[in-house]
Amino acid sequence: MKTIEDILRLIEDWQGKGYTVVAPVRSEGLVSFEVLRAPSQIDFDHVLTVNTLKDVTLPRCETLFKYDVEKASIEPSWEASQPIVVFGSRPCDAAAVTILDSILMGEVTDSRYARRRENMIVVTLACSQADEACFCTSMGYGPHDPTGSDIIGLPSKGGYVFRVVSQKGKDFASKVGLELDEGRADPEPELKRRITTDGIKAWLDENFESPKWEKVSENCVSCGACYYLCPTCHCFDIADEAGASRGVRMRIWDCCSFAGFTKMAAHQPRVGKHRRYRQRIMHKFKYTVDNIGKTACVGDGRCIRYCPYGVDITEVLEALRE
Amino acid sequence: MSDRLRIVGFLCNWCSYAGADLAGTTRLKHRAEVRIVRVPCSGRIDPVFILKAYERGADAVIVGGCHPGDCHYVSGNLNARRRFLVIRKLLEFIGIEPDRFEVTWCSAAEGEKWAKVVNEVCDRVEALGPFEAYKAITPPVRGPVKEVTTGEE
Amino acid sequence: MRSEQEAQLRRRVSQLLEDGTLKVVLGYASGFKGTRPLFVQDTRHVDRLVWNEACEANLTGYLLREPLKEMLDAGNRIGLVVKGCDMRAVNVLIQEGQVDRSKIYLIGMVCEGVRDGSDFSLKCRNCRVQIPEGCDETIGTHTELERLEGNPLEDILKVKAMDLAERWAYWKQELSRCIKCYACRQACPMCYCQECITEKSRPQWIEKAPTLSGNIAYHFIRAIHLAGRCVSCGECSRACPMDIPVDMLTRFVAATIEEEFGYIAGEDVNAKPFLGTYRQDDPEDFIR
Amino acid sequence: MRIETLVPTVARVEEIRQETPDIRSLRLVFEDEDFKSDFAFKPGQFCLISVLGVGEAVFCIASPPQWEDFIEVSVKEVGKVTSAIHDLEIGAKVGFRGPYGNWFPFEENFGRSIVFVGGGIGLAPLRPLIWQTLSKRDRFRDVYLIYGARSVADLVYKDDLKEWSSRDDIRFTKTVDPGGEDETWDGEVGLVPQILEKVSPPSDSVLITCGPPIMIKFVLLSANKLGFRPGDVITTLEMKMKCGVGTCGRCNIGNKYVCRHGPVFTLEEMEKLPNEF
Repeated sequence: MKTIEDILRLIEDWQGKGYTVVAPVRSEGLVSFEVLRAPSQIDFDHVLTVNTLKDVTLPRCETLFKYDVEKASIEPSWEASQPIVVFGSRPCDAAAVTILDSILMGEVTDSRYARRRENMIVVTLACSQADEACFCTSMGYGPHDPTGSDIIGLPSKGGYVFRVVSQKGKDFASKVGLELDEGRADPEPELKRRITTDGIKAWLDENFESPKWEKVSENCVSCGACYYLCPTCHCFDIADEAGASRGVRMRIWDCCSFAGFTKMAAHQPRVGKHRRYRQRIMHKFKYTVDNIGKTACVGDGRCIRYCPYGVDITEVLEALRE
Repeated sequence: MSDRLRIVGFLCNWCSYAGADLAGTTRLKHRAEVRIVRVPCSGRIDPVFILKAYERGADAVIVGGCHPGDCHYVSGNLNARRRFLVIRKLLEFIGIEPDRFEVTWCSAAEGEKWAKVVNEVCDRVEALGPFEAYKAITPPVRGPVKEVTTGEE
Repeated sequence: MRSEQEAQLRRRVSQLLEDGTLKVVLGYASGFKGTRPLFVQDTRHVDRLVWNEACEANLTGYLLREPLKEMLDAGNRIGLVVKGCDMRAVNVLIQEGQVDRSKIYLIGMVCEGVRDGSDFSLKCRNCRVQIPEGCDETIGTHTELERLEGNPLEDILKVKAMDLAERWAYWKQELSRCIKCYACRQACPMCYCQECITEKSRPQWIEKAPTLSGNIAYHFIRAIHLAGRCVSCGECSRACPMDIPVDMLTRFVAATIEEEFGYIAGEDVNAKPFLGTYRQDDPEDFIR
Repeated sequence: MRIETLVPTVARVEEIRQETPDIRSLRLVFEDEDFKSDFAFKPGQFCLISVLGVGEAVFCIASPPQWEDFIEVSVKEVGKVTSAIHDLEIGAKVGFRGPYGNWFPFEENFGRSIVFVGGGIGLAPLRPLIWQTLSKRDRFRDVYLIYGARSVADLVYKDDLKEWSSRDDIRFTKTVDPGGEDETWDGEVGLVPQILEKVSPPSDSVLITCGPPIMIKFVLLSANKLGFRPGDVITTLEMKMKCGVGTCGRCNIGNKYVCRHGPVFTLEEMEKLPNEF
């Protein structure tokens, strides 16, 4: 078993070996993944960060290239690829990485995502607590689930026992001399929120048109909070941020709840917020299943926690299937 | 003249632009840091113009309109007056020196006033120095206007 | 008093739906964060309506969004549960010609204060509208009301007390978190433009990307667009997932306008919109 | 050097043709020699053209693969990017990404009759396939083309139309909407679906159509009426696209991404898609 002090020493050691460490940091009420300046910044007590590992793999905005109109030059922009250790992600966020991998490194490879992903090592700290929004077990994961982690630390008697999950984790452990632990993990916390997903896909297969879509989306105000904080949502926009003669083209998160998302100069195929909300549910629980064989939801519960108007995805799924 | 400063002036077509023009035609000497954009009325000046000017490297913005009562559109300047006050206060609230946003009423006959305002504003902004705070948050590649960046990188 | 109000609210909503006065009533139900909006169309669901300290949200914005907008456009009459402070938002929408007063039925709740977590909301401090005015009916007794002490501008005064450089650093820090999810805009009852300036692309005035300069431009312009319209309900900050006090910008502008012009948005439904008018003696000592 | 999927290569505008009052065709030549020599596409595929500083928009490649030195795109002025493209002059540089998407079946249809039905700028995606078909004319039975526009002035590719009219290996029927004809007009007057029914090509042909959404809708109904098999009726769909490779998430119709699984769909496939396009 490793105590918190042991862990902080380990992280300091990794930083000393040239790894950039990204970990949950608390600032006032908000815990978010940040590039760690000092190991002592790490917060061990929170349930879940507000942001997700998308901030590492698919950031909210990034420069694709710089251009110069007069020279007609296009200069791809890429930061030096350095190994990043994500320390302290929760199992749900780690699981979400595998879903994005299937989408962005599957049939088509998003080279920017892929390069970041190759350089990212996920060291998860499994959960010793869950809040009322957590529903990972309903989506087939769990508070100690190793899916997507390279190394996982399971809570044990106030500290953590570390286990290797992937080959990448094994290589990293041997490179930095991380000793693995034998001890037993504490029991997994119980989740209060639990739904069964049986029949949801089958219902969605049959009910593109249903009056229920209007009912379940009633409270939605079409903001992007649930999307932007979702660990598996990955839609993006591409826009030029232009100067007089030079500028940058950026990739920026975008969201199916915005009316402009599908609006073309002469045509808008998706009118109405219930249709946009339908896209969100369909995309997560049907289209992604059809295309990659996985549901694009890990039950992290951020959409429930941060929706300003109480749209509750588990309730929606149950209401749809009812 | 300071070659470090650039100040954007949004001047209404009917009074202040004509006033600035008069300053030129009567060969009044004044500082040359102000680049003028002519607008139909001070009421046309949208707050985004001001932010865009800062984003593109302006160290300060001056807006000019007709004196109260002289507006070509009767009350464009009076409506704008409320907005300008709010903009100045809000700039100050977010930590921007209010002197980086100046407002002047200047008639077509007031070439001398325009010259005086320009000189005063330039002095004040010079004392504040370039608007480094804003330049620091705009990515350099998008940079300010063309001529400034040429040969810089 | 609250449980009695709640019981009476349920009774009244049930009657109003049953006798066909109203097509739907928008009120509060229990939810993950205390309460959430509830659309009641069926009298069997009135028992889901709640009235308690967690009814912090201002639901007025829903009047101009789907599905209520369509219902109003189709000529239906809609019920809305409001607090005294929410009435200011309703008034601005009427003042701006967005809502036809005769098409909405306002059920005013006498309010002992709402809470944001464990503390009373900032907007409740020194509240002067605990008894709502201008509603179609009011639920609650007018006695035994305790005015909540304190200054609703407390947070703003703290920022004002900083020097310029500190303020700039403060706002840079806060706004750098913005992810441009537009929850603040979508939550705001006054942000009803068909096309927001952030969506206009010819020219692109405000950067699409959530870069620091883009975020500052967005929130600055939002505050200006709400000048004389912001009713300080705090929905924008309540909605913000990133915990940014965006309402401080709009409330600062509101406070400035009250101080300099004596104008309070939504106080007088017959007043002319602040930026749509002027007085000859408006302050201009800042003009050269 | 192309190292990123979302980063375009530079192309030079070699020629500009004003097709109609609001449609221009641009002939583009790639600057990068390696890109140029590796470049290959099939009719039906699309590309993204960037005006630097303005943005990117989707266009079908409107020239056939056998025109090797350049490609052409036709641009109708409807929005921000298309207006900026209309402002370009010869010699201007644009960004190019592509080719993307699937393509029209070609070899699969050897031995069959082909019916092309186009409306307005919808002739653009058909044009490379028509030329390709004519280049291997002996492999096909009859080739029909029914093309119409709102008015005579709105007909695109006037040189191509002239050539197709004069050839006897393609049965070309041109039409304009009622009221769109002028005194010199020698074609039909009527809506494209009506003319299709009038021409009434054999229903065992392959029908390939593109045009404004409303026209496509009625052409599909007419094709049905004429007895075409849904699997033999092919069209190309348009949705808002940003990435072109199926990751940005906005062009899906149901679980199909128009940029990756399309843009070419058969009527049979479309009937399985939810009605959201």
